[in-house]
Amino acid sequence: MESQSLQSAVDPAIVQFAPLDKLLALGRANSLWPMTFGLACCAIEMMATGASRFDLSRFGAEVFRPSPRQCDVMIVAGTINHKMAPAVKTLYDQMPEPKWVIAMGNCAISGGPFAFKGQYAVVEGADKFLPVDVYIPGCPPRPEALIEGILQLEEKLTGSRRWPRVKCE
Amino acid sequence: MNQLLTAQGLGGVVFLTVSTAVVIGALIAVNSKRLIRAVTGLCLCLIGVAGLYYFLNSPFLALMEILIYVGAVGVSIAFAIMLADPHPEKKGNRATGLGSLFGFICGALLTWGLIKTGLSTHWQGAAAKINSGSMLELGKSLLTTYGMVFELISVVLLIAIIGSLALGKKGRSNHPGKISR
Amino acid sequence: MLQLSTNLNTYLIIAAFLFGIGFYGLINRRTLIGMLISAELILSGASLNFMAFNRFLAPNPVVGQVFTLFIMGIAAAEAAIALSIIIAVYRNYKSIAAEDLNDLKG
Amino acid sequence: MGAYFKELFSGTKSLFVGLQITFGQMLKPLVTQQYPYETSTMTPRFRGHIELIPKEDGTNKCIVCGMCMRSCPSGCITVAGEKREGVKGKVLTKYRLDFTKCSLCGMCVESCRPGAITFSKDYNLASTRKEDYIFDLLKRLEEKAK
Amino acid sequence: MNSEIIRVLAFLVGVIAFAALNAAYLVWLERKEAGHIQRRIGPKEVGPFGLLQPMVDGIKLMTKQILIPDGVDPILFRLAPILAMIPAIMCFVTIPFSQELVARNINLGLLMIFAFASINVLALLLGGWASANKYAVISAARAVAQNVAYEIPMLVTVITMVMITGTLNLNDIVAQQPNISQWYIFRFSASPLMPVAFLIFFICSLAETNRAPFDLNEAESELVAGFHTEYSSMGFGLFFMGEYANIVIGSSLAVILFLGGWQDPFGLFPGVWWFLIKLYCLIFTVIWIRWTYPRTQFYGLLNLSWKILIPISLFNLLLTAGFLKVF
Amino acid sequence: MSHPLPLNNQDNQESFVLNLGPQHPATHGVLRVKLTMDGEYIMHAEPVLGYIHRMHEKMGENRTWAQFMPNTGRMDYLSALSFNHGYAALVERAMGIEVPERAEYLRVITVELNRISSHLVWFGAFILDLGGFSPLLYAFDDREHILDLLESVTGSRLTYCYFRFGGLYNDIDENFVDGTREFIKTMRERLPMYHNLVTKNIILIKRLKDIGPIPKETIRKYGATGPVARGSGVDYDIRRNEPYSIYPEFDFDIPVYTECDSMARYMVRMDEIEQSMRIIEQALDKLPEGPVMAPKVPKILKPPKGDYYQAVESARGSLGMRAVSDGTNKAYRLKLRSPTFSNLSLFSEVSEGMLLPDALALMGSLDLVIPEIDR
Amino acid sequence: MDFSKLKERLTALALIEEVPAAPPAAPAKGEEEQPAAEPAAPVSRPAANDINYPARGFHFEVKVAADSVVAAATILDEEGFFLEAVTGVDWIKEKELEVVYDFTIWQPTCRVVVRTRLNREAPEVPTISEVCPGANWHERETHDFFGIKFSGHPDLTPLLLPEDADFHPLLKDFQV
Repeated sequence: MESQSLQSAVDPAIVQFAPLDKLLALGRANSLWPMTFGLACCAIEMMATGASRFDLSRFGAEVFRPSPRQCDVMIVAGTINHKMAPAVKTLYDQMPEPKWVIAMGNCAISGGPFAFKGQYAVVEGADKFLPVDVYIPGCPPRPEALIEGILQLEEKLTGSRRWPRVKCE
Repeated sequence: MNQLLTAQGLGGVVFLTVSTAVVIGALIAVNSKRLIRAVTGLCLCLIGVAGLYYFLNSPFLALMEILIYVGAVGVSIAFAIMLADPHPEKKGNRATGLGSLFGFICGALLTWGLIKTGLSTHWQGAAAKINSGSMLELGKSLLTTYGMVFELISVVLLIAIIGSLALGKKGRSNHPGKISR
Repeated sequence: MLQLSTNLNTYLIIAAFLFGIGFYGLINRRTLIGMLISAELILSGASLNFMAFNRFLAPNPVVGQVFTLFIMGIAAAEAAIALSIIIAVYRNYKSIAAEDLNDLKG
Repeated sequence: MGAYFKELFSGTKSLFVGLQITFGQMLKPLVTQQYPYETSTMTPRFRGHIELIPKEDGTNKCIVCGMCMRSCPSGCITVAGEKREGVKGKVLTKYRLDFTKCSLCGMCVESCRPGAITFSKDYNLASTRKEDYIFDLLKRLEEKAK
Repeated sequence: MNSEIIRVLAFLVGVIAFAALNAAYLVWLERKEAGHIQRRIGPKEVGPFGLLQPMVDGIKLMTKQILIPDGVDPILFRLAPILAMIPAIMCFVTIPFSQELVARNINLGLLMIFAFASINVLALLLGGWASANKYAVISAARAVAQNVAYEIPMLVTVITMVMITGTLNLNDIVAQQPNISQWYIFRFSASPLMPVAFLIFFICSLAETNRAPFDLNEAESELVAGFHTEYSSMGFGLFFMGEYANIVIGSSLAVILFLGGWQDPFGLFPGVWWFLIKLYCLIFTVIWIRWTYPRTQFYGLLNLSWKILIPISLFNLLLTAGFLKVF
Repeated sequence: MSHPLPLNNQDNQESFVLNLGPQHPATHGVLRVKLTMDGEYIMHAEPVLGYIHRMHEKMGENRTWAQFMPNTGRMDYLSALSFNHGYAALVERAMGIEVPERAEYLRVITVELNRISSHLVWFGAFILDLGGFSPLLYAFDDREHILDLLESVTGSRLTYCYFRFGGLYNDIDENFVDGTREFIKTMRERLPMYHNLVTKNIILIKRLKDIGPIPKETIRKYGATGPVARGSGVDYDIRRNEPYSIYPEFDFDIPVYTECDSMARYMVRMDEIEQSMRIIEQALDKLPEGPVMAPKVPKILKPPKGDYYQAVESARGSLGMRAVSDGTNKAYRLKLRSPTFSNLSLFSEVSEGMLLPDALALMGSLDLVIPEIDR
Repeated sequence: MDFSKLKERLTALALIEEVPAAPPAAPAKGEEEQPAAEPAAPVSRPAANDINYPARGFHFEVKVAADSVVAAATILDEEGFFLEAVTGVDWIKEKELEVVYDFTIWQPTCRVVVRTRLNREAPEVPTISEVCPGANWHERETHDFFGIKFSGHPDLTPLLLPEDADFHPLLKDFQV
């Protein structure tokens, strides 16, 4: 895909109107379309999350769009290396505002097991060049964790949580 | 203003819109730098012409105009542009300076002449119409009086299709493609 | 204003404009496709005249329609042929600008 | 010509068979497990991040030998201990786990001779803060004991 | 205010609302149906049965930033989605949902639908070309080839139908098939190949609306998102709505031509309900097909049209002509 | 490209470059393919790798022999256990460790389960490439059962680190045996469904038959292995040609198709699912009692100087590992010969002159896992 | 199938190396007491050995000079072998880089390893990608990691490393 530079800020709404903002937030939170974008192992778990057993679609987030122009959330699922990082950045820039980033898996959070001293290839964390909103640790995280991540993002957008919190044993 | 809100008034507004579309579309078609915009202008113009046909009591032709001109000719021209003009910015598509002026003068003179002739002539309307000019009548005369022409047009179309196929086929023959289907 | 749509002259003027603009385009355009587009405009102007006379003057209001239909058929055929020629020209000359086709001058 | 029709018919048939199968699947019960409402229990061997095993009195079994630290391929464990009066061996003062670097291989658990650490069952971690995953296991243990 | 104008405006608003709502809820239906075919739930959390999901998506899409990427043709880029939507709405004008419920019952209804539907491909072409994206351009080229190839068998089949019905007025066509045995799909006295004609029409309408398995111009695995790769926000939304509106139109035509339109076979409830039931059954099938088959290959697609559908539809045309002459 | 396009490019042919990836739905990750296209025909395809290069070979030199084990599960995350197996067997060979029989049986069972799950993901993703969506979810559904089984023994769903030098991390339980038998039963019922829904579908047949033929000689020249080779009539499977572990104990067929096209490769993998189930059944029947860990495995491994090679059959082909030891607790050099690396290298030659969708079908039929290529 | 002919042909290409005359016949534990025999004068013989397969994982290895690599590859290719991998080893102490070619054959099992040693300062070896097209990528990768130049290779741009990479990470003296 050809890269285009674009302005990335949305103009602030002229009129601030609380109920409308709330509706907007609700709309955005419940319609998070992720990008079809997998890097490594975590991508398979991302697919599994969309698959029948875990069914991400219940939250309206199953519309994996292949084009960044139509996505709301970028799930960075896997290791980003120095060769890939510019492409990831470009993809992020190509997404229209408002947009969010979920760092899925340890590699996307901090380089994970590949971040040893003297390494030459891996970017140590997506937050080095992207504003990450939600971190999901694990290697790879279970699909539940990704769903939880989406719910966390929704919580972040709307300010309240509609779903029960799951306590692990 | 009140006049405008009657059915006739609305019709008048639509007519004006349609005529404007024709003229503006035509101007875009000849003046735009990019050919693809020219085609869009052509399509706009032709949709407008279809609207005029509708006002001329011939909805059938109006729809045919859209179907054939916009749906077929417009699309195929646009398609040809895609195939043949991948770098629209490279070269100016229009003549400049003197040539342009010459064209403008020619076109303006022609238009002026035609309008002058059209308006100054005293057109003699027919006393009575033989038929209503409906689609039924149209179909009948197409297959009776003008049957021969109809057939000829079909043959012309057929030849055109075969000819363009033959022309288009050339150059694809020695393609590196391994698959023959 | 409301009578515009029932007045022959309106149509004649529009048709004249179409014809004139088309003619201007034909001279002005440098590419084959541009010329084709202009030619289509000219044809449209002509058919519009046919239709207008058909509606207001002709005793048999079918004739003009038939003629316009034929024009459409011819125009479609013309467009098809012209386009395939343009494509063929493009294949050979890598250009669709009319002045680049010098070989034809012999 | 015969092959043409044969393919036409067998092809059309295969299309209808396909439709039949997907329709049949539509009627079958759903397999979805609705996560925030329904959860599955993790298998006993499930590997979450590591955690200290509490003894009955709420303390840990760690002897601060540092084996886990050394065996960890990613170096995500930091252990520190100190000698205390009246206690044999060292006492754990700090057990820091940088979970964001962990690859859940289990080398630490395997190498731990006193069996002081185990895998937790935290399978749905997600947070808006990266720092949440630098665990102080000792603190977690204390909180758990409360 | 003139009552005529009110009527026109009411229908205009009604048609637009219907087109928009339909598109929204067809998306919902699609997601739900896909979910159940794949043994999962589909949208569920927003509203009962996820019924508010389309609304939420709409709100989100409308408030997304509209990106006009560098290098695109800004005018055509904006024009294309509108061009995709308007003809679709125009087509709705003449579809008879019941005997009375038709915005404008014109005599040339069938022709009108085809005339306006033919503009749709121009929208894809312009959208793809204006995007200045190679995927979009390839996609647009495919859309044209596909639409041209399938217009032929479709029109031939429709001509066959017009020969039988003798009218282009959709309401009249419906009126000719009062009960099931007279539905044109079962009208063997007109031509023994009627069910095949229906099938051809249905396949062609799938192909014309770029639905799976003929969704070559938005083939994800090949062309990313096809001609709307560069479209964000409502530009994409309009393309989406246009696509679903076209599905409704195609299915409506199939219902009107072959399945008796608003005629109700049992006399239970008003015609409009029958029309909608038939329509949504057909749409259900369209969606069902999408989630069942892989995508055809481009040449396979053209071969299907040129080698199978066109010969059969032409044969059907001849056969019908013969039947009409003989009986 | 420094060398000229290897084709008879006419001067008057208009070509353009299409960049497929690194983010593209068809590349299964972050492969990038530079396509020189003429219309929809591919004139030249040049895969560009390295977008997920993760320094595994470097890490092999930096970490102790045991610490490298988790890395093996992350190269080919779809059949991680094959990589586990290859690496464990390599070090065992270097150290001369005997593995208890029960452990070998369990290795085979889990590896074959993993192979099935890998093929299922491939099946789904391949059909997804071809535009069919539902089969992917059916396949994932079946795969979830395998993952449940494997999670119950290994503790993780995807990136296993289950094998140890000299045996296994831990033993299985009865639930695993019953669960596996149950799974095989259901899978036997599901396979015909897949065949009816997908394999016999005329659209799929049209898309795969005679598409992307890879001649036997090309297979050899490029060193392609695994189902890709077996789809071209090469009867080559490490499990039988160069037996390791206890594969000679089992009676199974190596599916070989001679059509060389994408359909053949598809069929090979579908048949392999069946054969893997046969192996698992036999292994479950014969499963001996005993320890799962060899006694007396030294805590710190220091293989004697020299270099060692171990090949195993992963789900994608012959996986080779070459270790050079200098007698310390870390490898001096660890070379990982990944099967898809070689399999993909023939893409450029084979895809020449193909249509874009056909080339993508060919690419899908190669079963790519990019991190395994890039390592 | 018998590989003796192949081995013969490869042996003819092999470097001549000096080895201790009689390799001490597996010094068993009990025998160590015996007075060690006079170390026999080293003899020169081709560096091509049969390898103990179960212990090492391959059957035959041959060390050749850098310019005989193509010949060796041609021989193996003619015999129906295919290339599994090309890789390097950095012997920094000896100031040498080793290039290792792994060949194998479908039927019956026989793994042949061809090795060549290069000067670490200017490592250069002719490419075998003409003989085995599959070597193209393997050689590019080896070039990435070790900086070994494969002369005659059509395209030695980095494969796995970024396109503008000028470092060779698997060299032992590599530093970020």
